Amino acid sequence: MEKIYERVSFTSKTSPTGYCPGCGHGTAHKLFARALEHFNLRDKTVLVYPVGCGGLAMPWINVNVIGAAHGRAGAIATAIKRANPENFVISYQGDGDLAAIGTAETIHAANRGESITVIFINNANFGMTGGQMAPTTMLGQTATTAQSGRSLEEHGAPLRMAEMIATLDAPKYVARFALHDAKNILKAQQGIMKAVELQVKGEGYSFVELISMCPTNWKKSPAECANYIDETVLKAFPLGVFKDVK
Amino acid sequence: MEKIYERVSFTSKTSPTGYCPGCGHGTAHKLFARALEHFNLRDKTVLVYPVGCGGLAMPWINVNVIGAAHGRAGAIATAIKRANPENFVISYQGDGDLAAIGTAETIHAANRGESITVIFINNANFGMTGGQMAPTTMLGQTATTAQSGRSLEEHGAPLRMAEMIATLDAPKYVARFALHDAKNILKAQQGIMKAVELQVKGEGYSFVELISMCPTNWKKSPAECANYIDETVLKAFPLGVFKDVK
Amino acid sequence: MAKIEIDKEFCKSCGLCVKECPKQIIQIGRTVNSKGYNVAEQTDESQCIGCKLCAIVCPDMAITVYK
Amino acid sequence: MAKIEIDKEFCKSCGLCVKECPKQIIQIGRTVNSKGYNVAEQTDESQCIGCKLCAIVCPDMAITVYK
Amino acid sequence: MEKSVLIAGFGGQGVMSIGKMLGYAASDAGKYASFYPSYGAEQRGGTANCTVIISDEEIGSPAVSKLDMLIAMNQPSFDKFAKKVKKGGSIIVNSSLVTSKVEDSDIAAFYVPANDIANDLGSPKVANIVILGAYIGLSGALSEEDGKAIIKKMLGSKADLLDMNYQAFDKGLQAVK
Amino acid sequence: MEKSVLIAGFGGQGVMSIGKMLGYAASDAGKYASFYPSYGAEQRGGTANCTVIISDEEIGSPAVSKLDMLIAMNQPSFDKFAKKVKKGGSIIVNSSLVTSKVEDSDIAAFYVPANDIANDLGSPKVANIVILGAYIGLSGALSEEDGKAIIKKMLGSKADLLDMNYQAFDKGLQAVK
Amino acid sequence: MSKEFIKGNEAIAEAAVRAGCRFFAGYPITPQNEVPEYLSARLPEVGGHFIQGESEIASVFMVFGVAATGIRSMTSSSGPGFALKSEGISFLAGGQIPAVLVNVSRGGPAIGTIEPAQQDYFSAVHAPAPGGFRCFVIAPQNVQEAADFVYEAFDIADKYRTPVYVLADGMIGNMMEVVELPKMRDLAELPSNDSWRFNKYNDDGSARILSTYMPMGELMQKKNKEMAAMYEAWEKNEQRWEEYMVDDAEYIVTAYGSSARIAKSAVKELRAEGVKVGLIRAITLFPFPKDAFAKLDYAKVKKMFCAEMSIPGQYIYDVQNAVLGQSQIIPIQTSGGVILETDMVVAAVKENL
Amino acid sequence: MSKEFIKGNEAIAEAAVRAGCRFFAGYPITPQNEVPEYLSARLPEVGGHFIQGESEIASVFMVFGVAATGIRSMTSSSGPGFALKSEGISFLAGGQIPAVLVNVSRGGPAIGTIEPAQQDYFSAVHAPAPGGFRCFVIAPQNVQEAADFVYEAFDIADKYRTPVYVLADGMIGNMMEVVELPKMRDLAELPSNDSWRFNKYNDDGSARILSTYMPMGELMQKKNKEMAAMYEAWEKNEQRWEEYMVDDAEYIVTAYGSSARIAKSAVKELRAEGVKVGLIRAITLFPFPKDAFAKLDYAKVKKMFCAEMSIPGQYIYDVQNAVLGQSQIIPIQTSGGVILETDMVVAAVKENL
Ligand SMILES: Cc1ncc(C[n+]2csc(CCOP(=O)(O)OP(=O)(O)O)c2C)c(N)n1
Ligand SMILES: Cc1ncc(C[n+]2csc(CCOP(=O)(O)OP(=O)(O)O)c2C)c(N)n1
Ligand code: SF4
Ligand code: SF4
Ligand code: SF4
Ligand code: SF4
Ligand code: SF4
Ligand code: SF4
Ligand SMILES: [Mg+2]
Ligand SMILES: [Mg+2]
Repeated sequence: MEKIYERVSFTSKTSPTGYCPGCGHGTAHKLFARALEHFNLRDKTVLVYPVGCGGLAMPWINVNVIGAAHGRAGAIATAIKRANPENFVISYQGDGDLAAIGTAETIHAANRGESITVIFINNANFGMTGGQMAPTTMLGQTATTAQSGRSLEEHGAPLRMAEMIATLDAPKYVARFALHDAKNILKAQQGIMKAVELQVKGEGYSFVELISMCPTNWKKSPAECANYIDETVLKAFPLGVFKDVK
Repeated sequence: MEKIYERVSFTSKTSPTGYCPGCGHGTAHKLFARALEHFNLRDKTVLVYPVGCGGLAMPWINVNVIGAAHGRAGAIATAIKRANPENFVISYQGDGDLAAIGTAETIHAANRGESITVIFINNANFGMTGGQMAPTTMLGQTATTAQSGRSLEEHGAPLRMAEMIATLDAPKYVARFALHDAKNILKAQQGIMKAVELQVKGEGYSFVELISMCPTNWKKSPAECANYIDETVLKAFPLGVFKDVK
Repeated sequence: MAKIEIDKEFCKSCGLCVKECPKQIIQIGRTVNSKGYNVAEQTDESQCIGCKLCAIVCPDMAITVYK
Repeated sequence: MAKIEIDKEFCKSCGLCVKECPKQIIQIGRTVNSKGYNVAEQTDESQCIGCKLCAIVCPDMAITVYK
Repeated sequence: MEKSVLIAGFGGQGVMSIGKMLGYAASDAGKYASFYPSYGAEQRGGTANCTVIISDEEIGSPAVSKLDMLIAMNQPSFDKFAKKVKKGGSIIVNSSLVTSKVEDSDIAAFYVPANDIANDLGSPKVANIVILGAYIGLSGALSEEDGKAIIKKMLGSKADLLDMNYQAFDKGLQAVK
Repeated sequence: MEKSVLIAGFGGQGVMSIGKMLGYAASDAGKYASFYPSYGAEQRGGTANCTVIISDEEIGSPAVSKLDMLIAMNQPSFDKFAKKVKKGGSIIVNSSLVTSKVEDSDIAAFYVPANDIANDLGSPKVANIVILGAYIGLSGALSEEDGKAIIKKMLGSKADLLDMNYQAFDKGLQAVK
Repeated sequence: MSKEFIKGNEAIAEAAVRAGCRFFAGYPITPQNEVPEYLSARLPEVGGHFIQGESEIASVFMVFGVAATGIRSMTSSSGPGFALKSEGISFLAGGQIPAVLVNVSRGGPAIGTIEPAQQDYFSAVHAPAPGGFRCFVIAPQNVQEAADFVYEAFDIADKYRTPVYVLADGMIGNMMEVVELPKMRDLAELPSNDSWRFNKYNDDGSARILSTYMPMGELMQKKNKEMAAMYEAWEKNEQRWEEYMVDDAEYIVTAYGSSARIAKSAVKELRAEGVKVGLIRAITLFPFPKDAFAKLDYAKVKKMFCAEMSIPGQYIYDVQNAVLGQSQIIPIQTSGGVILETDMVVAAVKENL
Repeated sequence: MSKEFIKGNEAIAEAAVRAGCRFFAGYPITPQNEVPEYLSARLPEVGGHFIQGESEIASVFMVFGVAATGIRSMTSSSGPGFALKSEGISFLAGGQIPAVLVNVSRGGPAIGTIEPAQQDYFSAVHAPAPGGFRCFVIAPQNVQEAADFVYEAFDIADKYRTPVYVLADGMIGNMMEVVELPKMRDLAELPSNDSWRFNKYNDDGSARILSTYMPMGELMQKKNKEMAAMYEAWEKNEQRWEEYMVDDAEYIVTAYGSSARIAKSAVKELRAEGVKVGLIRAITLFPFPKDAFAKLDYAKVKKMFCAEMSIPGQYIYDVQNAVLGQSQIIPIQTSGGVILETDMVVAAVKENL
């Protein structure tokens, strides 16, 4: 018998990620690490990781990383890539980070068409700080700062970053995938491959949003989370490729 | 003979605005002041004015005003209206303010659907600080920080805020007008009337972008500016109503 | 029968009214106001049709129109 | 002929592989790893078709698949 | 009288709720009390601990260098904190999960198989109530009545569970007698 | 020797360029020089002024309380700054636009109709060069040659305008002789 | 008044409500999350408003806007969040707007650690932002004081029309203690703000301008002088400190906030052993209680000790400036989430007897 | 070397390029606009990069990212912009990343005035952000020094792996003076950064982690101690000041930056009248040149004067802490864009003879 699925060669051999059981961050990490492996980019890679749960992977992934301040990964990635075009630059960000405090940095990196790959983990809440409402929280979903659930009147609708970024001229690839089951994970892997290849070829900015689960703060088992995504989250955040400039 | 056009009743009787000759800010002020007069709102009005040339009007307009920090008018207007729903709240902002440093505040006030009226003066540069490039500067247009002209590769394309905001669910009215000739000014006046009425009726968020001229920093006469808008600016920023929820 | 009045202290000599007037009866004159601007003036009141375009375009509300 | 190997120290007992396996041959077992998690285990290797779905869904790359 | 106890275990073991119950009970009994929690950065899978001080006077530091008592709910907690107990202090060891023994002869050791007792009672969740009982039996900072009163208060509407919890509490008390 | 001059006028009168030319000239002549501009918040329509100091030694404050000289290009500037000139100092008044007279007998006054002279020369733009000439004629901080050299340098490729500018400069010089 | 066993962050939040706070905007950051969480549910119950801003910047400017309309308002955060609030704090000071800022501080610089520390001292006390203004700064040492000082902060803010900065730390925020919460204020009894809130038109119909922009140097300097005069008034009238066993003390320990309660335990322990040691606890940090140090009899004081959870030391600098070289001052410092321990203080004093 | 008559902001920008700066990000704000404007054209000429960030925050984090890759980088701004840069400065310090920050300061608080002032002293020197770290702070008094100090700042930054803060003001930024610009550095001669830049993989193939997050208190405290030790080394080795006619002086004026050149004029004037007065000018503000004050013979000094363009005073506080009560210190202050004048200093001294 032959190994047909094994761990990414350069991630930790001794311990799993620091995430909670079933957390989508682990899945997302696996996917972009796989893409780096595929394109043989590991030794050129610079990963800009966020404040937020996504930062827990930093010793696990074994690529050169720089820890951004909350929300500022877009600016940091921009500048590193400009000044060091030989580096492969990924910015990895949560929804609190990318869609709340970092909105300006996100939009302007996209609008300038920086040659970076943005991986956006949308888990519909501020995971690390304990489940506060994010701009991406579902209507009706409860959060520690929206204890009777997000309401359209008070909080507005979940913010669709991918759609907004797709209105800009410069971005080359803007898409949304989900990470709650194998079928979707496979599609997400394809999307990430595409986004990575784009930077490899020097063609510009790509943005991959990944609908992800946070079992701990959603207060659901991973399996229940997967159902919640199917039944509720994907209604607010339709999957798809919003921009794909050849 | 009867007076068929006269000054707005509550603006300065003794001196004109502090703006340069031909500056679009004066025109924009006139239009929203007229709308306040029309709906008899002057005594309820709270004007959140920006850092930027737009701040020069503050003693001239004779409504209650609060000076925002650069970019923060969206947050300030949001909160004042929430806590003082009886006030009529306008946020008046330039393009450096609203579309650069204040991007996050702009988008989130819109996404929450705050019941405020946003007047956005897009004059394609940072006027007050001396003509630096703004996110809205034209491709090829020179600026003190883009001395050989804005380029698509280096700076990205002019940022279309109205279009981006129109992708959100909550905003009720999103439109772009221009201020460079009487015909367009009349249309802009209608749009502003509509936006003001919306808040009067308590129906939610409106966003009116006004393509404006900055003769001083564009280094053109007002008449040349008007031509530049017709020939160049309106190609990058098409006029129109992008959202109008009944 | 129509006419306009230009408030000299409000005019900044921007010339937008000159450009806009369909009858071409406004010009930048020789009178200088206290801020150093040459003030706009109507050349031929009799031709004025009271269309208000000059007033509408004036950024400083320097113009009042009568009809 | 196929089989999977689950790295006990990497498994966090999330149960996603259990949900995903088309043959329903994975369960959360009684073995507890050093972090206190009950580790997932394959119940019937003979039925495994090597579809990799379990490995694909595992957030922690605890599963290796052979075929 | 000022008594400090550090309670430590895995995230899901109810360590924080024991600590808070002690605090509420002390407060209801008219005493000073402080509860000082410490969490890791990871939301799950880490360990959790809290320090509770009950006193008749205003409390100084809520995080003391030397403990009167340790409650070690799992092995890593025992390993990490046993050395922080002062001479003459005591350790309540959840012997269902902790295999080590207290070796320092100046420290009193009480082995309470809390999970086993709870399982025997038919409710694995009350292991922490067993421990609450053991603490009250030992520390002298609170009375049996204080303990029962707070259990009742915490359960609130779920009065049907009261009996089971009282039983767990009593088993804990007895285990250290 | 340290000589201070404040040059003030409307935004479009070339006030800043006179100031800078003095600085460049002094620098070329191997002296210390400082040019300190002051603008209003409004981009246009306000007034502008700058202070230039030329010295043989390192310069202390670039914005002095008492001026050796004032160049008043318009009436508001005269009104605002005349009182800042020290006893024994002087004022160059652009008498084309300033109607007031210097009343303090301890201050020397030089009335130079700079705009009229420039208009006569056929180029309203050289009014500031007339003033430059007047300054050099009076202050003693720079020589005639320094002045002409800097005019030449500034004009650069536009050498066809050199003559006109020299004429303006000379008229300025003469006007204060 | 009944007592409650309550978490510091929640006590802070409830005390604010009782003080008449009706607006809060904030952004999540550990270790202060229960402040916004609690208020998100509580404020609507009393007719107030809670907004989770899109950032700390948005949040502090929301407070700026609402506080300027005369409604008692608060924001809270921790170290990195206060970096982002700094421009907004400058606007509150420059606009002379009363508001309450609560820093439940953690270790730094940068992200640092979420565990408690006292490393934001200089930032709070000397420079919450560029521009040379100050906040009134007050530092609770336990949950009771956290509630009391937040409650009082709203009155101080109104009295001086200034931002009041409550410098707590993650220890106070996250621990629970037995607390007597202050009484609910009747909004009708609060001081009137009609004379200054900017969204009221003047009686003659003219408008109000709230601007921090002063194009003319003279105007700006006038305002700076007024602010400086206010700070002098604070120094004269508002210095606050606690003395414990200072009268006959040959050794003085000084500390503020959480460190002070720990230092007090140490003083008790040392006194029990017969060491003549006393404690000066700074309660207001700005105005700094320099009178407490000025009135010491330095002929009697053999040595001083300054305990704080900051390395490099910060509080010690202001103590030095108050002691003016009249006594040696020995630092006792931890930082970055390492909690000061009673033993450390005891040991330091004993080593220096 | 030839001399040029050049504007302060441009001299700063050109000096940075000559020092090997190859990255700049900034956002417009008066009175420093010529720095980014100049560099937007100049940096591409030498193979460097200029980015106008979408805000000061984005700009400072752009510098954070690029400086962390070992490229000499700079940002500049003025008061309100430095408020927004504060979190980023904290990241530079926490990440031990060399970078140069230039504050062409103006009057505050809040928007304040665009005219020159020295009101950002505490912010620069004591607390550029929360978290208890410091920057190396150096203050030029004229355009020549602005160029020289910016040039040198890059070396200091590299030597200590720290942000270096050049505290200028709008007077220096906007005036033109005759300057000899420093020579163009050869990038190949700059110190190697291969040992620390985070985007280089280690020789054994392992990755580098640049993180300011220290979940464990002990780690954070260790780092804080290392930083504190560095600051002590600065205090020992890097204090810099200028003395002018101090030797026989009975009266001492002290000042820094623009105020110092004005004060020096005053000292000259007073000396001409026979007053025995001298000047101590602080050049480094952190480390503060306290040795300059420690070595004074206070038996001889009758009175001291502290001149600054800040009300309330800030620099004076550090002077007090250096003088430790050994002399009276009389403040001479303007603020908010009102320029200190030679006459004011002269008059103040004369009143106090
Ligand atoms: C300036 C600043 N503000 C706030 C925080 C606190 N903080 C840490 S993580 C986080 C949010 C994390 O949410 P998200 O980005 O969605 O990531 P997740 O944990 O959900 O993956 C916040 C607000 C911080 N570290 N810095
Ligand atoms: C935090 C901060 N950053 C920068 C500035 C400087 N500043 C003043 S106005 C302005 C830009 C104005 O541009 P815009 O918003 O387009 O308004 P305009 O003058 O063009 O109408 C800037 C950057 C400031 N005052 N505060
Ligand atoms: S809290 Fe949520 S996002 Fe964070 S590690 Fe746990 S499951 Fe993942
Ligand atoms: S600089 Fe431009 S925007 Fe500003 S007042 Fe002048 S014309 Fe208007
Ligand atoms: S009203 Fe019409 S016709 Fe009359 S002057 Fe104005 S633009 Fe011309
Ligand atoms: S449009 Fe108004 S300001 Fe412009 S020239 Fe005409 S009257 Fe004067
Ligand atoms: S490879 Fe497929 S069949 Fe085999 S265990 Fe995994 S999911 Fe089940
Ligand atoms: S998916 Fe992975 S972590 Fe989850 S239970 Fe299965 S093997 Fe364990
Ligand atoms: Mg999230
Ligand atoms: Mg603009």
